[in-house]
Amino acid sequence: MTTVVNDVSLQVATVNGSGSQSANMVLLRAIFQMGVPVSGKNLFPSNIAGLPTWYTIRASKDGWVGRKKEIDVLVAMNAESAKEDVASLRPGSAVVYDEPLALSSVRSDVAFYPVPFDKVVHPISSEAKTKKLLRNMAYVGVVAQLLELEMAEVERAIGKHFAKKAKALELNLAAARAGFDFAKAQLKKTDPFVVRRMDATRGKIIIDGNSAAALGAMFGGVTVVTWYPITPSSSLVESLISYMGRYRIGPDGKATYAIVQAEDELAAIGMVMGAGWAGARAMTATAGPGISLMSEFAGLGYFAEVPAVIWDVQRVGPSTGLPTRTSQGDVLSTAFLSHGDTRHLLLLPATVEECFQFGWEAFEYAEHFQTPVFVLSDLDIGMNNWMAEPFRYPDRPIHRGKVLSKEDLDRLGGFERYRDVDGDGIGYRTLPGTDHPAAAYFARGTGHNEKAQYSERSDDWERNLARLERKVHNARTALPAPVLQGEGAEVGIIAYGSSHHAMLEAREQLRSEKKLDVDYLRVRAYPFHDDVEAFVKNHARVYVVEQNRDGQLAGLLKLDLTAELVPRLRSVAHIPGLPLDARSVTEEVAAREGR
Amino acid sequence: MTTVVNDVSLQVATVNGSGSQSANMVLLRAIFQMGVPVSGKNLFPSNIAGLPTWYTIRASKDGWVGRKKEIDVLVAMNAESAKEDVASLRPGSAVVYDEPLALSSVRSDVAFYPVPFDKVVHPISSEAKTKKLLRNMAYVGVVAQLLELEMAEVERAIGKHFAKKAKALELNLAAARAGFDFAKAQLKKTDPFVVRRMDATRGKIIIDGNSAAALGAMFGGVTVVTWYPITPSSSLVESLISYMGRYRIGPDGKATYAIVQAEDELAAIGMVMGAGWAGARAMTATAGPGISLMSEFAGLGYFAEVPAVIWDVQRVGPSTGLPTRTSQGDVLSTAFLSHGDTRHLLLLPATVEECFQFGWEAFEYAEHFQTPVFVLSDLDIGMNNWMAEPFRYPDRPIHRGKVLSKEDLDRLGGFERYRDVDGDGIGYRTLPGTDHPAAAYFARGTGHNEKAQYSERSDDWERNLARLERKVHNARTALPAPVLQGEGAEVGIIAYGSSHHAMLEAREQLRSEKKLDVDYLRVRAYPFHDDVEAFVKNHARVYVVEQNRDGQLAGLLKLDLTAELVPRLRSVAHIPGLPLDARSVTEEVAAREGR
Amino acid sequence: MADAKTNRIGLTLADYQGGKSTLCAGCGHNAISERLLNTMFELGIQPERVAKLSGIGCSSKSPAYFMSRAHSFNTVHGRMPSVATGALLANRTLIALGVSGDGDTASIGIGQFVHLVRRNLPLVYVIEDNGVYGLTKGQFSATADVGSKLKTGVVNELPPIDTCLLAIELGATFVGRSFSGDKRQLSAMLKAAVSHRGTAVLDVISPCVAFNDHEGSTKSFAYTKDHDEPLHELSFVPVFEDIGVEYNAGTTVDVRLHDGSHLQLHKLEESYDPRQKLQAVQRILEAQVRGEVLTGVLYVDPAAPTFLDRLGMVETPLATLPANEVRPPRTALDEVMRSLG
Amino acid sequence: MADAKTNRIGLTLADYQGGKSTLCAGCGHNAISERLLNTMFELGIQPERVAKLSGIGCSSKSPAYFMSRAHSFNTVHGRMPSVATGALLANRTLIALGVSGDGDTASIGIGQFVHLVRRNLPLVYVIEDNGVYGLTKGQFSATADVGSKLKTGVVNELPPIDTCLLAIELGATFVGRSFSGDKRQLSAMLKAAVSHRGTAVLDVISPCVAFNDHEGSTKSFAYTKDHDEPLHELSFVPVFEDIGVEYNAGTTVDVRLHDGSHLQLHKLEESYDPRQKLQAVQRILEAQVRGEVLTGVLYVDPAAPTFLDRLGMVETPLATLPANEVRPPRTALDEVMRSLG
Ligand SMILES: Cc1ncc(C[n+]2csc(CCOP(=O)(O)OP(=O)(O)O)c2C)c(N)n1
Ligand SMILES: Cc1ncc(C[n+]2csc(CCOP(=O)(O)OP(=O)(O)O)c2C)c(N)n1
Ligand code: SF4
Ligand code: SF4
Ligand SMILES: [Mg+2]
Ligand SMILES: [Mg+2]
Repeated sequence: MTTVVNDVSLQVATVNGSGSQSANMVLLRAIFQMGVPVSGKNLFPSNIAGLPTWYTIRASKDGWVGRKKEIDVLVAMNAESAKEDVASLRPGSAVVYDEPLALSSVRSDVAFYPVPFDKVVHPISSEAKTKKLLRNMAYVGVVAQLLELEMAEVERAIGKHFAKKAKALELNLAAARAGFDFAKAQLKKTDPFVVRRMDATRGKIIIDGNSAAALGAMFGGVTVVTWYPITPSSSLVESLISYMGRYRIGPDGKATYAIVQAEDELAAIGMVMGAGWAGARAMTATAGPGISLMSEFAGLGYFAEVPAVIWDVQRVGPSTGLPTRTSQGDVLSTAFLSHGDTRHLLLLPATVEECFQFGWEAFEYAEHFQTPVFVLSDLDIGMNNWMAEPFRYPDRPIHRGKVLSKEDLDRLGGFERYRDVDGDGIGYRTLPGTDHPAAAYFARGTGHNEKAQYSERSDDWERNLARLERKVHNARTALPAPVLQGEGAEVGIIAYGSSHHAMLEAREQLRSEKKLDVDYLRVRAYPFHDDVEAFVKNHARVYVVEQNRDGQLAGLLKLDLTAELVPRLRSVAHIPGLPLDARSVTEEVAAREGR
Repeated sequence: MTTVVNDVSLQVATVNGSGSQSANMVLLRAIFQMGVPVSGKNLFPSNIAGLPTWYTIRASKDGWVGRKKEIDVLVAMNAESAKEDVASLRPGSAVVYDEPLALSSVRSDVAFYPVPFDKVVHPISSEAKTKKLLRNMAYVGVVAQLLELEMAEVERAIGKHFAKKAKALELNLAAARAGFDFAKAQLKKTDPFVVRRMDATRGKIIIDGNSAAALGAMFGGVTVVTWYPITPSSSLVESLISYMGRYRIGPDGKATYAIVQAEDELAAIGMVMGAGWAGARAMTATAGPGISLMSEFAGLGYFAEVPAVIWDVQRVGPSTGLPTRTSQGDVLSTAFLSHGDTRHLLLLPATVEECFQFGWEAFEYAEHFQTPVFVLSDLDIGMNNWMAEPFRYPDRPIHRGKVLSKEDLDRLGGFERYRDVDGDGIGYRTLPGTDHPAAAYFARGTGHNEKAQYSERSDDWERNLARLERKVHNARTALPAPVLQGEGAEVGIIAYGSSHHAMLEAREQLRSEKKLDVDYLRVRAYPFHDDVEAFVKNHARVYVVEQNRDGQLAGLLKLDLTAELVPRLRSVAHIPGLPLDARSVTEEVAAREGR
Repeated sequence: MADAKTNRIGLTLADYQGGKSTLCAGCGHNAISERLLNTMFELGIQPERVAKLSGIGCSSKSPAYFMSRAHSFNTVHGRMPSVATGALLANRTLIALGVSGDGDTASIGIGQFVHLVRRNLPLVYVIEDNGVYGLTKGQFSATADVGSKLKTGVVNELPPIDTCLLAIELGATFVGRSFSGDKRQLSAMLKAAVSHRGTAVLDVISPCVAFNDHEGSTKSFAYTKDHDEPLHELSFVPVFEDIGVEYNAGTTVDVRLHDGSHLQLHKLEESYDPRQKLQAVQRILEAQVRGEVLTGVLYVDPAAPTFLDRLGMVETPLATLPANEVRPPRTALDEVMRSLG
Repeated sequence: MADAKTNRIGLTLADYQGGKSTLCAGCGHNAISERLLNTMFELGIQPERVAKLSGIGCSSKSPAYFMSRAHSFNTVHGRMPSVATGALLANRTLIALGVSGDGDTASIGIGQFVHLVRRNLPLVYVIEDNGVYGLTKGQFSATADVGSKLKTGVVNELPPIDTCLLAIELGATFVGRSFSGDKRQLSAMLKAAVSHRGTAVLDVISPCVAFNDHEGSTKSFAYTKDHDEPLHELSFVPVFEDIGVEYNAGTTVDVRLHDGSHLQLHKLEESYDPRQKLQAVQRILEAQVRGEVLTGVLYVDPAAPTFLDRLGMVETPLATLPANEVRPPRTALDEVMRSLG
């Protein structure tokens, strides 16, 4: 048996509400601190307590952080799912399990490590509730011993996690050690998976995309945040609340922002509309059902030209769907959200770094183009734990777009709100409260002329709609350009958002296993940059990889590419609700390429 | 000057709330009764009284009923718009005007007929309010005399209109005669336009699309109707209320239906969802903003598979837009209404006959496919007056789709709601109240398995979504097939809905004036019938004519056609808010074809 | 099951069971499901005649955990009232049971709630009220009391929406408040509500053990028990047991419900008569000022016409009318066509 | 214009004019626009400080017909409250004026209305109440009275939503009802409302001459005049004229408003004190029973904290904070990054 170093996927199967989250974070951090690239994904049910939950930690010397379908080491703590979990393993995997589950008879081609967790933690506490929690840290110790994690790093990770709770710290340290000691004394390692110190995480951070987005918004100078709780977007606003409380309260104790929990999503987006109109950098965060409810206001924002930032942390639809599963299912409907000829700007972050970056840039685009900007993240990026480079402080000063001040108006004498003065389709606006008799204009969702006056004239209507089209079309060169990897291959792949991580790995698999070189373009915004068209032009066949049923980004490409290029597109779209894995992409592309 | 017979476009320019609607209907009917094909279009502002309004009557021996851009005879009653109205006429047109407006000096190349309307009606009534109303019928008399309408038919039309109001009848007859007499005595005809008896309207009816849709729904066995008033859909439900009150009350005075004015569109569609689930044939009618508000429930309907019929009488968007103008602007967003991978069935009526037909058929499709069906009419079809063949009584008995009764369940022992028993993607359902212990199932917007049980399993999710896709895709062969005119031309045109009327005329113009033969396919439903693909395959270039900015149906075609065919499509899309006219289509297509 | 106790229509309690609850152990909502199930069993209501309707939330999930033999529709967040309305339009013979949460009703759903009660739609509307959004992990809802504190320390500052007060004023005809921990009261109230014809709104305090059952919460088990101020003791005499019940008119108010059963309120507060709207409103406002959790049947009007009565519909469910009753004959179309010719 | 009368900030009435009304001649809404314009002129409020917000409807169009020098946002149907909330979050120094209709507020908009008043957001919310949807041609709205009849003969059967009652109970701090035809009362009420800090809800009966001003209507000019039951006569003493006004405490209630001005209510009903919430509620319920159109200032609480007060924001409008106050320094990001490393 050859040892497999730093290439392991560890899954903890438990029930939600059992407090295993701390234990999993400690494992993740310990590996990270050992310099080994790592990522953590939580697969949890849409309820509060008592149902099966799986947390998967992947350590990869190659730096792959996407989901890997195969589990190498299973920690089976949940009676309900244990049999099925064990059955789905490949031969050669390992199973740490709670001894009473008596799993070892299920199959003979995997390594079983029974651990009597209750007994292991018994000496540490006599309190039933505490004991239940400590079982979690005990499996950390067991896993640490089996995977050869450095116990010092485990202890440091525990120290970090319970920094402010001395008693808990002590108990948890003891539990981890007890697990470690038990494993050392009682278990004989028969699986090949180990983790060894590397130097690939130095200077990096671990964070989830929602927190990153929150930080981005804060450094983007957000001033008004509205929300209505909905999974998986709630934690975006909740971390914003906590960061803002820390960094956006003045010395006088006064906040430079307002965060309001609205009564529903119609109100949340309505408040953003009011705030954006009145000059705030305003945002909201939601998920599918909320996006649907925002339709009418989204059209108002487009048409009355109100800056707004809306985060859609995508979950699985249609309808309420699977609230705790991930997808890229809102792309097409959000691009055209609302009736009539409405069209929106979309940003498509793929990494926590981009959640941060688009977090502040979204406001720049929204205010520059005076229109709602939708940032389409997803549950995988938003709620899972990712390694990242420390975020880069915004490299541009805040730009509020074309806003006329009292002084500007003194100089100009007046202005026309919807007039295309600069030929870029973007008019000048004023903010309510501007102290000048010519400052006011009448914002409305009804037809209007350049002076913002009500008009039912065909010519006014057509001119205005053509300008709006131009304005949004122009945005394509300003929004984040796509990122190209590779050159000269016959086959191209387009992907975006969280599919990126599987794509990187799939590209390598295609190259090394299937001898297929593919160039890869990661799209980061809609409307599409001209480079997207160029990429398709340069490749005979272009696979569009995404996480939905209908091939939604492929659809947007069909709508916008030069028609002659459309036959080159091939949609690779699936929606299992689990984060995309490289293997699926590799096999499908290879098969369709005849490899 | 050669006389122009039965080819005239007459426009009455007045202010809304002035009561001219009766007069215009009388003119329309008189021409209709003379056997001359005619249509009437009302261009009215989004307010209640006092703003400019134009009613246009087109008489056409060739049977063209679309909008004609050029006005031949103007009746100028409104000081506010008169100058501009006169200025926009072609040389050789005629203007009947209220003498005090003193228009004759405006230009010299049109015929002016000043009429002192106040004086003309003065002898008939001394009451100011009545006099104001009678001025309208006076212009009917003047126009009748000038266009050589048969006064007997005018009087018959007045008789029909005021059948139940003896006093009004008498006054209006007098006013029309006074107008006629004045014109005969005082005006010298110098324009060429006349109307002469034909025999092209025998057996036909005149009706607006909303009334036709209401009739269709009634004969479709609708039982629950919910609505929230919104232009231009309100009159659909209002005429349904009146028809149902007449034909759907039993001998015991009890209604076989419920019509409920909801508090908003979320409630209107919610009630339809509840009613459809519980087994009613349920519908609602709305327009753009209402459709946007229905997004979330539309996704529920798709996913929980609830039959529903939603009429969208399209007006001009985005946002509140132009509530009293017409468009085909909701096609794309409605096809994908709601987040996630939602996809809907659309019906696209072009004529009042089809409003009737799709009015009842929509329920057949909704119940057969167990899904919401959107019928996309528009203001032009819905609110304007059209000549039509009498509607054909439904040629199929009512079919409620796959509904299991108590007896079925006795026989089967049980059922699984979302199981694809027949391979067509459509499961069997039961209605609440079915008296069998195995009848109940749990309808939900959350993930479920074939038994309708909650499930977060990837396999359940994917299987279910694939079945839904198949189900909707299968519908393409059942929905109304497209209608083909012509064969063998190199150039094809695709149009739908109200664009049809201009298309018919444009096709003739292209043929006779531009020597360009085009084949014409009228699409009537989405997803597209296979004939649509065949049509594109058979034509080198296919123009897609529609009334919106973004070429929305062309977009849907791009998404769904075999990619190789996409380059053949050319979008001809405009959104002036006025009904489409043939000339615009003819000139654009000819120009792009180099003619 | 052979010797299991059967009810008056011969069904056992098992016939009223639902799926296994996935709610937290100890959640108030589970206790309410239990009461609902028992109510239906004890009243001997055919499960197939019941329609369960809900929105989204832990509370709204609960219809899956009782009476699997009844149809159920778990709809979207805050819009159950409209779906319930539609269902009853389609089938007026259904016994409709709406289950909702405080977030589902008072936050996102307050608009539809207001219009539902205004219509006096005949259904039992149970608000499983815990003052927080359980399913999204414990944010305040619009029924949270001023001063109530989350575990995180956040204090609610906005005044609560009193759904009972609102319901009474806007047209509901049976309004009560109870507590998931008070089996007896809740049982009697549910039975009466099911026997009532009209909108019956029951605001049932139902503590969320995961997020709102700690010290500082005003919707915890402990707080509710401490502040519970019952207006009266309730007893319910179903129509099938009504063999001339005697009671003392001085100490008991007897309300004859639509189906002939009796709700008896044994007065604790002397003068309280739940048939007096003004008094009810006043008493609730007083309770608000005093910080009481006033429980009992706050208001009842057994005779008011319901929305369905007003529509003049046939008795048969619209859903199952035969084709010849919903498609007018050919002659009708001919007649219309003639009038348009 | 040289000799036109100027107000205390030197502006003439013309500076408060709007565009030409496109509403029907005689529409109550036009009269209200006129009152609003005069109020702002007479109070000497800088038009640029005002933000007008509305939904959709004839009423919601009216902000276009007064004060063109104030910014205005004509939003979507029934959702003005949320937009107003956002605008005030962005700029707490704005004087916000919401104009809505009865359909816009009580039908589609009741949810946002409820949550707005619950927050006590500082704005003047005028409901131009005609009992119908004017702009869609006269269907009943949710404030239509039972028994009110449309021209078509249709009779309303559902109980009206009393927006004043709702507002009082849910947290509004200035609530009045008036009549577009009562210049004096409306004027005083508007001035007081503008001087109040908190949600001021004014339900102004505003007959629709096109669709609801006939016999049988309960929102016609004639009906309203006949049934008008003023609680008191109002007078308003602006802060800039307050030089120690004298009044008889027995016959007058004097309310000192937030900005120091005084609202005086000269009692017609002896004991009525609009600072008593319970009394207000009771009196409104009585009026409902009696079929009175009870007008006057029904409730006022000049001291309650507003939503904006509760948020602990800086005084400067958030909208115009300089970049360095809204983007934390580089060191802050460094600190966060270190904590995540
Ligand atoms: C449109 C929409 N917005 C938000 C959510 C997320 N969500 C699910 S349940 C819930 C709150 C439920 O609170 P409540 O009704 O009080 O029920 P509880 O869980 O407390 O029983 C929310 C906000 C959703 N499902 N749909
Ligand atoms: C979402 C939506 N639904 C419906 C409409 C159509 N609509 C316009 S105004 C209006 C009613 C207005 O009534 P009200 O608020 O009482 O104002 P009024 O015209 O009576 O002053 C309606 C239903 C709309 N514009 N938007
Ligand atoms: S989270 Fe609260 S409301 Fe939800 S199931 Fe648990 S205890 Fe009940
Ligand atoms: S329709 Fe009624 S509400 Fe609208 S402007 Fe005319 S009178 Fe006023
Ligand atoms: Mg709750
Ligand atoms: Mg109104």
